Amino acid sequence: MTAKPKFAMYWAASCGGCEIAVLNIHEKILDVDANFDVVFWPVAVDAKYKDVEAMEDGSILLTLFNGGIRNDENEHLAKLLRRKSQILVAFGSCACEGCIPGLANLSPVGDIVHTAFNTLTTDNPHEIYPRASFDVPEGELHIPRLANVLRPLDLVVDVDYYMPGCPPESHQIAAVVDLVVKVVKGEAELPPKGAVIGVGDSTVCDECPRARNVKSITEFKRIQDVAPVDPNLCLLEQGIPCNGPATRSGCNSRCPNAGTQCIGCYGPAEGVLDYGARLIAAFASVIDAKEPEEIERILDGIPDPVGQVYRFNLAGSLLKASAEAWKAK
Amino acid sequence: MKQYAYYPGCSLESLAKPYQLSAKEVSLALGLDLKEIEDWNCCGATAYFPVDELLAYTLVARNLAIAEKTGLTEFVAPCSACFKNAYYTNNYLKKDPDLADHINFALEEDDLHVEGTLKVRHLIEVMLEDVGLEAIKNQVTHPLAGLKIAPYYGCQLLRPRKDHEDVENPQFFEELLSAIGAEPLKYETKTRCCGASLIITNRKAALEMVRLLLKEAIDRGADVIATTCPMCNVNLEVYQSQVNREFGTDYSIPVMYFTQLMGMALGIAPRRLGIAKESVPKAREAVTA
Amino acid sequence: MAAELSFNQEIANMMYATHGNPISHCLQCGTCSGTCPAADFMDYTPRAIIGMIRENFKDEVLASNTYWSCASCYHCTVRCPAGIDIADMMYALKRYSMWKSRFKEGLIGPDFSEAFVKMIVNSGKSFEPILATTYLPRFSAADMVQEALTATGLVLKGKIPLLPKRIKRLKKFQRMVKRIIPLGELS
Amino acid sequence: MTEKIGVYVCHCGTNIAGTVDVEAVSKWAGEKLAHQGVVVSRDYKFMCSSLGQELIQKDIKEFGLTRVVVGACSPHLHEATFRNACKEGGLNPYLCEMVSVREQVSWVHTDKEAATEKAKALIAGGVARVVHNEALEPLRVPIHADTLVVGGGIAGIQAALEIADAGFHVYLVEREPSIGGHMAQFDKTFPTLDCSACILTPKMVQAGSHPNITLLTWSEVTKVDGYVGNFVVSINKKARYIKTEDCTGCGICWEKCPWKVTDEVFEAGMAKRKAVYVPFPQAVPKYPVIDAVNCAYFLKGTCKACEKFCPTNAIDFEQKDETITVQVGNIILATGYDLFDAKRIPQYGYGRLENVYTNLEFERLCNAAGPTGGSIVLHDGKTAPKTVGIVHCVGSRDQNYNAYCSAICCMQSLKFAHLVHERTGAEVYNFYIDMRTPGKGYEEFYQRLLEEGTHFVRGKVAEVTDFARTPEEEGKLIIQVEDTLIGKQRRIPVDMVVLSAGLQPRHDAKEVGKMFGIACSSDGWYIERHPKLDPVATMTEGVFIAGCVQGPKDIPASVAQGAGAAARVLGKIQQKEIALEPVRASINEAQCSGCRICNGLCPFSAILFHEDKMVSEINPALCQGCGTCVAACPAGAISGTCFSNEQILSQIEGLLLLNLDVKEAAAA
Amino acid sequence: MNDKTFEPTIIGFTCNWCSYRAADTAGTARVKYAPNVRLIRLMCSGRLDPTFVFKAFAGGADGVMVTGCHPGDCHYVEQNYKALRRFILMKRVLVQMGIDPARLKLQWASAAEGVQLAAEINKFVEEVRALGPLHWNLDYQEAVSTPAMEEVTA
Ligand SMILES: Cc1cc2nc3c(=O)[nH]c(=O)nc-3n(C[C@H](O)[C@H](O)[C@H](O)COP(=O)(O)OP(=O)(O)OC[C@H]3O[C@@H](n4cnc5c(N)ncnc54)[C@H](O)[C@@H]3O)c2cc1C
Ligand SMILES: Cc1cc2nc3c(=O)[nH]c(=O)nc-3n(C[C@H](O)[C@H](O)[C@H](O)COP(=O)(O)OP(=O)(O)OC[C@H]3O[C@@H](n4cnc5c(N)ncnc54)[C@H](O)[C@@H]3O)c2cc1C
Ligand code: SF4
Ligand code: SF4
Ligand code: SF4
Ligand code: SF4
Ligand code: SF4
Ligand code: SF4
Ligand code: SF4
Ligand code: SF4
Repeated sequence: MTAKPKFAMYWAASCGGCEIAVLNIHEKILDVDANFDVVFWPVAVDAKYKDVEAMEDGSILLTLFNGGIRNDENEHLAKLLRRKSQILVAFGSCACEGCIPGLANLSPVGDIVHTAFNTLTTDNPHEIYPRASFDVPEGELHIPRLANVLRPLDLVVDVDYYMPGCPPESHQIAAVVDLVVKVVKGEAELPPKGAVIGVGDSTVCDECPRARNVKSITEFKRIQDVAPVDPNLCLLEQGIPCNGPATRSGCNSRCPNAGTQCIGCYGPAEGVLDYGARLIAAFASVIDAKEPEEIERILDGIPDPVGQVYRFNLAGSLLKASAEAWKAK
Repeated sequence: MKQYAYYPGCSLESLAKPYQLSAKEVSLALGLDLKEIEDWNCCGATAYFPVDELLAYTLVARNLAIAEKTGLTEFVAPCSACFKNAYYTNNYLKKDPDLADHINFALEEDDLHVEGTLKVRHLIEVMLEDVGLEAIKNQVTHPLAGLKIAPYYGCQLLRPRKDHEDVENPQFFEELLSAIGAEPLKYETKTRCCGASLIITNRKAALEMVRLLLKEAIDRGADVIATTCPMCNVNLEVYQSQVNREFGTDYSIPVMYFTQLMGMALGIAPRRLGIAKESVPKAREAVTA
Repeated sequence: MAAELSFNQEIANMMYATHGNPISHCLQCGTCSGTCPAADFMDYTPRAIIGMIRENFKDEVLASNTYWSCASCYHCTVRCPAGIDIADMMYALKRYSMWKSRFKEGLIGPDFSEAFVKMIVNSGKSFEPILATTYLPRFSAADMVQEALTATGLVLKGKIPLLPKRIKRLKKFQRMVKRIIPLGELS
Repeated sequence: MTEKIGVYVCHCGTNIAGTVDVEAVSKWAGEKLAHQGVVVSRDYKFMCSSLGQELIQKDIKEFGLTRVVVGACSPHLHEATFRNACKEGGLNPYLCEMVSVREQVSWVHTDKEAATEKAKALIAGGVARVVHNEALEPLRVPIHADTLVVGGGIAGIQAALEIADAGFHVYLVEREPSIGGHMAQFDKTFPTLDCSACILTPKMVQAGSHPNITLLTWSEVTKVDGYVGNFVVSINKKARYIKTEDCTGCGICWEKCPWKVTDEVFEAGMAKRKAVYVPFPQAVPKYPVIDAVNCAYFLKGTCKACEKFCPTNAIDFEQKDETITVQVGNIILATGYDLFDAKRIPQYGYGRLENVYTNLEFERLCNAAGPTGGSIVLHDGKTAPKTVGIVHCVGSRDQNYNAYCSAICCMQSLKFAHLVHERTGAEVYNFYIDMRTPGKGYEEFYQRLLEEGTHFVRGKVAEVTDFARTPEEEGKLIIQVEDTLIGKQRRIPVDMVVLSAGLQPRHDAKEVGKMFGIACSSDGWYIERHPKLDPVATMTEGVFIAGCVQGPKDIPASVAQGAGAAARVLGKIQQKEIALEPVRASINEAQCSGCRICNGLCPFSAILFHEDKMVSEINPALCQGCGTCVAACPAGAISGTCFSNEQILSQIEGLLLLNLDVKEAAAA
Repeated sequence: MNDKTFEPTIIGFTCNWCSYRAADTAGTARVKYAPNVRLIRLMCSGRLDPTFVFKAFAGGADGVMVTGCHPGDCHYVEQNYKALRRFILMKRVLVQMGIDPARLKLQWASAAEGVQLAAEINKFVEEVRALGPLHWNLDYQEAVSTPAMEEVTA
């Protein structure tokens, strides 16, 4: 029992939902405890960075890394945990492809800071901003330096597996935990490196129970502008831009089941290079119009195309970030 | 009672008072509540467009804006020219945000703003579609049996075409006349122009146009010509004597608004329909005969 | 230097709401002129006018009575196989001729239109007796007598009010008009 | 590197070498692209020569090449050549990739340095791409020798006869009781004024009795499965209620039948026929049909007069519709046209004013076998008209109706003018917009009409009315028009008006086309493969069109197209099988989510959806390989051979010189 | 590249039936045009996957040109309309990403229009030249550098 394999989890630029999702796997969490020695998991156990630094390289069997790389602290930890871990999993949409924090890649970092510290709701009359370093009696404090853009984990370090979702579904986490436990016990083999785990092999429509027909769209509408929404018919056919067709299955089509469109948190399907490009092609293909003016009119129904097709993937897309974001110095 | 933003137009206050009277009486009887909009202005008929297009639309738009403010959703005009102007102004406004911006800039001076959200309709449309032929038929107490009527549609009630409807040989006026018990006649020239304001600006042309309309109605044995527009009514009625003088004819045929005829059939007193004041005295006899 | 606009383009520019109306598509089929109830009273038929506009016969077009003889009945418009709104184009010609003050001598239309607009700017509503003073003097003596008789008859029957009506918010109304055309030019 | 790639850069004499430093390019490729698998890179004077081709073959053997890139002219010129060379050398032909350094580089650029750099980039693109090429086999499809012809008008008859005469079997399917189509309704045909029946009947009879033609009248195709070479077609033979084996066509039944109905099809509503009828005396086949919708027996349960009188007991009220299935290799659609409905133009008075006729009605009026025995008379059945107005372009060249020119109306109107003149001596007015007489002998016909004294008024008729303005107009129909040559509005009183209604697509053309996998243009006519160079083929392999289905045309052109389509079919039959390029898309069933995005995108209906499995599938024989669905599939479930994502994405990298040291590449 | 004028790199996508043949036609007729465009042959403009366009930009292209048959002339009936629709949506995305949409051009060209295609290529090269280098991939590498907070808030 002494040689329980070591487990770590870390939280970079993300919302924290992934951590909660792991805690939310109910009794399976006991398996984690039973089978692993949790050495580092800031949200759950008290361990310091220096403890990790002190570990031998490759001594952690499994690290679930959630969050994108937005600042030098994130980057440092990513590299550190890579060194110390045998299996590094990009866990959750942020680590896999940037997720919502990645949407900040549309704005220059300066704007982001300004917005955070000086908005209508943040009263900052003296324009006080955090400083990179600050002297306190205990010494000099440094706050992490923000990068111009956010990067998914695999643009910074080598990643062994990807597990998308915002957050990943509990049943999928449980399944992966099961698998690793089996592997540890020698009852199963690991999937090939680079694989996406805890997902289905098709897209959300595959699991979606809604009826569907040949598609022909004459209007895109926001869901709140559709009344009534047909509960049994494909949302896309009702003009609601549903990302289900392009989004990796595995969530049991949670959103369409709940009556709302898929927004794409499970990322692209197997082998797809650019998620947004797939949706652009798919949506545009089924528009029922031939005249440019008419096409433009229909597309006006998607007022924020990047937000629509790259909500979870901007940082991991081919273009990665807007020109303004990284050209800003 | 369904309410409508009612725009009578200038002529209904003067030359076409009988139309005003009868329109109100009949609407009331049929359960239509025509709410006259406050402080409306002249829509310009056909005379603004030759001067300034934008001004013409703005003048019409002011009335639409006032109507929009009432919260009612439908704008009803009894005059075909007013109807056409309002219909198209409303349409263009909706389609062309740039035009709407220009107009709204001017309307600011009168604290008004127009969106183009109204449904613009002609009074006869409202009667046919919202009341319906069946309901009208049911209310008829004095069917105009045996009265031969030439249904004169005129121009701007139909044209330019609004959608895909038949603008060459429409039937709705005939159906309405049949519903009140009258006999609508075949009237080939029913959609031909009455000359409109040419009666002033090109008298010869207009009198010839009026003559042809009168001739066909009389040739086909009409007792009365029915109209849907004050301009048509005036040209056909008031200028009969001038036609006679110009062409040596002796035409004398009553010309009545469809609302007057409907009113008669609904048993409303002729006086309340403005019939006593008809220029052609035979009107009343023809109807009551 | 920008090339000078053709007459065709100038007229297209005068058609704001219909975005210029494709008069270049005209087949010269004559449906419009065959339809027109006023064609017999026109110097050139509507079709001929379109042909002349396209070929830049500006002086001849402006000097004709054709467009001022159009009753705006839109019958040609709904029949044109090329989708041309001829009636709207006639309006554009009227506007152009008013703008440039170039129209055939002796026409009543231009004065009538101007008077009408002035009247509305002054009162917000139209009033026949005021209007009549602008056109009656142009009538032949016999026509004038006829018209006067007709008018008196109407007044006696109470159809023509003796005093002009005015809208209530006239001042605001006039300021509104002013935002589009300077009032000085009209009243 | 698993692949061994050979690169060959052609000089094309000086065509390429004059502008591109061919040696340098070849040397560069051998060095800089070695890490991508290039094992040999050569330049040669004329790669397409036999020596050049042998060079490749030798290298395939010597170096064990698994891929070949040829930098030369356009693939449209020599792709087949080099694929073939590879095949001869033992390499699958689809593992060869061509790069156009002549049409796209040397011939269009002048700066030698820039041209050489571009050539390198293109070669790099080709190499990056060829790595992902797959070994493929062309799709070979056998051609069934039978042919289906749909529509027995003149075009369909001609096509059927050509094929049958060549010794192959044809199924000729006609919806009406007899073949003949519109031509059978005419009296005379322009411009030669041959009697229509005289020239058509022999062909109809021939088609009806040809040993190689199975004539299926009163029948319609209901379903088409399969693809070129092997279509499986279901045909519904509507119940005729006549035992055709027993019927002799004696005509007693329709003589005795008491039940009369207006014949809206053949007689264009101008005459009545019986409930049991043949549409016209020369009908092929000769036996009648019972029109159950109008038959007294079917309506009321009594009558059976026909049955009583039939000498051969050929009447069978128990007959049912029957579906037969046939297998054919090719299909010709020749379903013709419908006439424009003149009622849609109310101002022309058709249907409202007596003595306003359509052109088809007028054909019947002229026809010796028609309702008036060929005399041109007014509605009253006796009075000959003194003046006749013929209105061209009714519903044609008009954006409110059909924007196109119907092609035959001018000539047909001239024909009518002549017939009126010849038979009644009446004054004839033709109202036209433009006189279009572009066929052989057509202009001469027009000249003849001019000599006959026909009035030609240039102007599109505004309206036809019976409201008389003047005493001269009383009792007449008045045609109001601008005489545009004079510039005056005219009102011309006539006794009879003939409206030359235009041709328009069959009302059901769209649905019928869909069944056969072909599409209609915005006008509604079937789209040909190429408007000039392939007017009888369609985008669907094995489906051809002929006659007015393709667009308005006259009889000579319909016949020519019928024969042309037949020739195309015969060519296919003779080849016995066809090889289709293996450029095809396919769906990975496991990855397909059944979202149905792709379902409506294929113009050839190659994509089907399995409701049971909720996945889509592509029929490789129908797919033409355009790749649209590949690009559209949001799940990335569709891949395309020859133009796969990997191929194109790698080519992009190659063209941008990405997987090289960029500076080094530029310096080389 | 420093002292010479900027030479943009442009990736072009052509359909097999019309525009690729137009390029052939231009070649056969020896029509000269700028050497900046490198063409990729697709069967149809309907094959155009937005991935290709983004890949090209991300990979260093300064402009992307998509060509296909004229509307109504598509060899595959109407697939070029699908290209048109994708093109319009792609442009909207490019705008949001800060890439001048003028860097993406859609050009219809029939097989006969070699001269026109050459002229359009020249025009496009000049337009992209005027826009300057895009250098998406290179700039991204620099962009991940972590500036100090002071730089950010300055
Ligand atoms: C009034 C008039 C006069 C004309 N005069 C002349 C002239 O003098 N000279 C001249 O050269 N041209 C003339 N034409 C043109 C001529 O009619 C056409 O060129 C010719 O008839 C075209 O032949 P088609 O076989 O293509 O079509 P059609 O004659 O229309 O034949 C099509 C056949 O297909 C059948 N069919 C339709 N749909 C189906 C289906 N789904 N399944 C099975 N069968 C179907 C129809 O019943 C019909 O038998 C005239 C046209 C008109 C309107
Ligand atoms: C200026 C012009 C522009 C045109 N534009 C168009 C257009 O845009 N679209 C369109 O559809 N049509 C157009 N056409 C019509 C088009 O040219 C013809 O329809 C088409 O070329 C006819 O082809 P053909 O094969 O019948 O004849 P041709 O093209 O004349 O070919 C006949 C061939 O036979 C050869 N030949 C002649 N006599 C003999 C002999 N005794 N022995 C051996 N060989 C012989 C000739 O050298 C020639 O190569 C145009 C015509 C002209 C004049
Ligand atoms: S598009 Fe959305 S709603 Fe439609 S089937 Fe797919 S997941 Fe369900
Ligand atoms: S009707 Fe139309 S196409 Fe014909 S002449 Fe008049 S404007 Fe031209
Ligand atoms: S709108 Fe004018 S031009 Fe046209 S038909 Fe009427 S009067 Fe004639
Ligand atoms: S069914 Fe009988 S009666 Fe009729 S044609 Fe045939 S054989 Fe003659
Ligand atoms: S049953 Fe009577 S009505 Fe029917 S076809 Fe026979 S004879 Fe005619
Ligand atoms: S688009 Fe792709 S996932 Fe959707 S049905 Fe077609 S093949 Fe399947
Ligand atoms: S590649 Fe083109 S032809 Fe083939 S199935 Fe897809 S859309 Fe149809
Ligand atoms: S038809 Fe389609 S394939 Fe052709 S060339 Fe055009 S866009 Fe391409």
